[in-house]
Amino acid sequence: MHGRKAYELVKEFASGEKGHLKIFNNELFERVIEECNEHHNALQSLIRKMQEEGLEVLTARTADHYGALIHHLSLIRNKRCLMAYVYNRADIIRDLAWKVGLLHELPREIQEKFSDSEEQYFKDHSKSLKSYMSQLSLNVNVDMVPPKDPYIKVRVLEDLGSGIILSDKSANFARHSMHFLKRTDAEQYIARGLMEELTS
Amino acid sequence: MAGQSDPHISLFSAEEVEFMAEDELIEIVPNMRMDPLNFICGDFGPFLPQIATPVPLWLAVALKKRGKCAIRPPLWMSVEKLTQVLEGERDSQGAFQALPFHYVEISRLLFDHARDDIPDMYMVRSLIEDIRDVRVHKVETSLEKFSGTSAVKIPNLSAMEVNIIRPFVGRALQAFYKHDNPEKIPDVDRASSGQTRVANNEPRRPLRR
Amino acid sequence: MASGAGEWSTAQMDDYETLISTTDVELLKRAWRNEKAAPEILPFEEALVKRAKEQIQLMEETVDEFAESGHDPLIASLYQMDLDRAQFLLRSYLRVRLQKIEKFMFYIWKSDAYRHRLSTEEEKFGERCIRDIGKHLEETVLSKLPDNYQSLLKQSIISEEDDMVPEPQLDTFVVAKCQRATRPLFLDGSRQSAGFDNRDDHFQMVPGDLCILRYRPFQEELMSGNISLV
Amino acid sequence: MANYYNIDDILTEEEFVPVVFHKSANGVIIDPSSETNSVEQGAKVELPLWLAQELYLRQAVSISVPACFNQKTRLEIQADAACVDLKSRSPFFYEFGCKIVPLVGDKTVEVLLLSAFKIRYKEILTKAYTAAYTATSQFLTLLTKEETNLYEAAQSSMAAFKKWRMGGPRLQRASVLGRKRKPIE
Repeated sequence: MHGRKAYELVKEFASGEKGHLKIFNNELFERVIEECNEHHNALQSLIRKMQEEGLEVLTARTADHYGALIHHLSLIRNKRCLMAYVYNRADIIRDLAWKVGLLHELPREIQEKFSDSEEQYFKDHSKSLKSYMSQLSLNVNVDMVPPKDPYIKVRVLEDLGSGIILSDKSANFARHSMHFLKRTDAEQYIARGLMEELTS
Repeated sequence: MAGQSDPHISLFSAEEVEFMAEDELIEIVPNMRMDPLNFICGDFGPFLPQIATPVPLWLAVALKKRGKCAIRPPLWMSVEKLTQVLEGERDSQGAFQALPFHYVEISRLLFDHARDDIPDMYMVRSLIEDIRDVRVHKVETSLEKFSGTSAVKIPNLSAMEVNIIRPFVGRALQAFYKHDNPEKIPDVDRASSGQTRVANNEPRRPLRR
Repeated sequence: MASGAGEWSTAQMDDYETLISTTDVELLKRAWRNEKAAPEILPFEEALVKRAKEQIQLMEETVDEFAESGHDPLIASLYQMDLDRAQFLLRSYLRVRLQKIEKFMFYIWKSDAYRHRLSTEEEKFGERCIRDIGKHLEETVLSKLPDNYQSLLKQSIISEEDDMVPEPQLDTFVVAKCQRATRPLFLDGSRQSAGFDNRDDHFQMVPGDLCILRYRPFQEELMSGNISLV
Repeated sequence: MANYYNIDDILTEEEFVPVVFHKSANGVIIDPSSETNSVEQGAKVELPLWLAQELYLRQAVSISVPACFNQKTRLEIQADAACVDLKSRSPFFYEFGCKIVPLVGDKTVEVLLLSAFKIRYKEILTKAYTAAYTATSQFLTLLTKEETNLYEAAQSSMAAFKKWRMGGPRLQRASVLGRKRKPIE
């Protein structure tokens, strides 16, 4: 049936865990693109046939017209599925900027799910966000949770060394070391799983 | 029903509801002397030993944590008062008893940080849990009464209760609304006019932009 | 439902709310709540945001002075907390708006009325969002489709309008508190409103009322400040 | 189309409906009983909704009520709505129903949807708050997508509330990064 491959593509996206990306299904994607072109070829040959028969293409309601119509509708359906696949993945990609932050590159295990264009999209979108924040001189990508005390106690989960300089201190952030940090400084490290918050 | 607005954006977390509650005023009795505080959110103090003064809840908790004051529990937070509320709640299917809009959050913050200031804390805590359970259940199970409506009054429901029921009730009411107000029959005329045409390589009509 | 004690009657609570809502933090909090709960983007609170930023900056200077002068650390940390709370509200308010722009950029761009709701910076951000996603979709999908099907906004060249634009769901149900009495509203539909204790053919809210509402018919009441979302 | 990018809407429109062609169409293979690559006038075919509804709007086909809203389903819903396996009828039973009603002009489908939902939402609520997961898993397999969303909405907001009430760290590792964590010795 027409549109079945496109449906499978969307279905595959829907079956994934919410907010998580699967690897971009290039093979199926290209197959649907191919189908679009096949529909277009079929559509055009039907139209040519009508023209050769001297019919007014815009108004004639012949079997060829309805055949062409079905190919047109199928092409539009395929386009919708392709677009929705990419668009909804882009939603997740933008969300990564909010959830994981713009501090460093994304972790490998996420990046390898991207298509090339998606990788570029994440970079472009991050730049757009950064540009907004610099115009405002305000980082809106911290303070995701309402504040309590200005300082929180954290434990370092992965060796971060002493290369990191936070807004009001620098220290050796060796694995397992514990620190009192400004909440907004620690936030993105915690979101990335590099530190954890300790509660008393 | 499909195509709900994005839940990430349009929902409040419990922490955010608590944040709003932390601006509610509560009386503290300081045990130290401190000049007035001129905050962005308002002016508070001066603080004098043994002289009660109202402050936002977050400030009360911060001072209490540092051993600088006692917190006066609000009047509604007593076993007697809450027992009455619970009874009233169980007796009436049609209405909710009055409690402060942020009673759930206020009570949790005080249980966590000012237990020595609350008489009969364990009893108070369990009453509050029961009241909340009864009320949440009452709203959610009576939804079909509101089938197809655009507006339902929920007098006296509290902020945290609203937040708990919101995702479910919002979706369910939207479903009811949709089933009671079905889409109109698609316009057959629309289809028989220009729409029937097929995209082809005919000269294009100039596109309106 | 009178409770007897009366100390937290809704009317009194409302008086109290109007009393404290004079601070900008309180106004910002209301703007944040409204923005977070509304399905569409609301007009940018330009003057309020400007004032809030100024107050935050002043407070930052004060807190820095405290730190440098070795002021009582208790007082310094209390001021810091007040500052943190205001900053959270401001950031969260701006953030929710950016997320809505990300989600409804095409829709916002189609309508002048919506575009006018954005700040200058938001408008630039929205423009870049459209450019970024446009480029990505073009590269991945559109450029590979037959000529007549390459539009980002129209399914094909015969579409008479932009039929690919996602719109905010205005029939979402929201929870609202009444600030000022609303005019009686005649809602569409056979049964318009219901309550646990009242049943009326028209719907009116008085200060302190708490309601679950379908957003669309109450848009104007929200814009005029008669109700606020919680 | 406000729903253009909506995944569930796209999936709903893939549900099949029985149609009768009032026109013939050339150059398409959508009628498995036909030996040529065309559909004859009068042909009875099952088409996905996205195609059927557009052809209906152009008066090329008529649509009849799909099997999942048939008499058997109606009787089962009348008998015990909460126990009917709607998911196997269609994971988008309600949405599909709403889209079908104007195309087949059958108001009884509407009544069916509403009466099923009125009973089932209560059951979903009870299960979401009270029952243990093991007792619920059987029930969950009967639910449509939107019903599952409702169940999850109720459950996750209650879970979030309970987590808040327990206290603990407020800042956490982003869930998109997956669950694995380096062990801490």
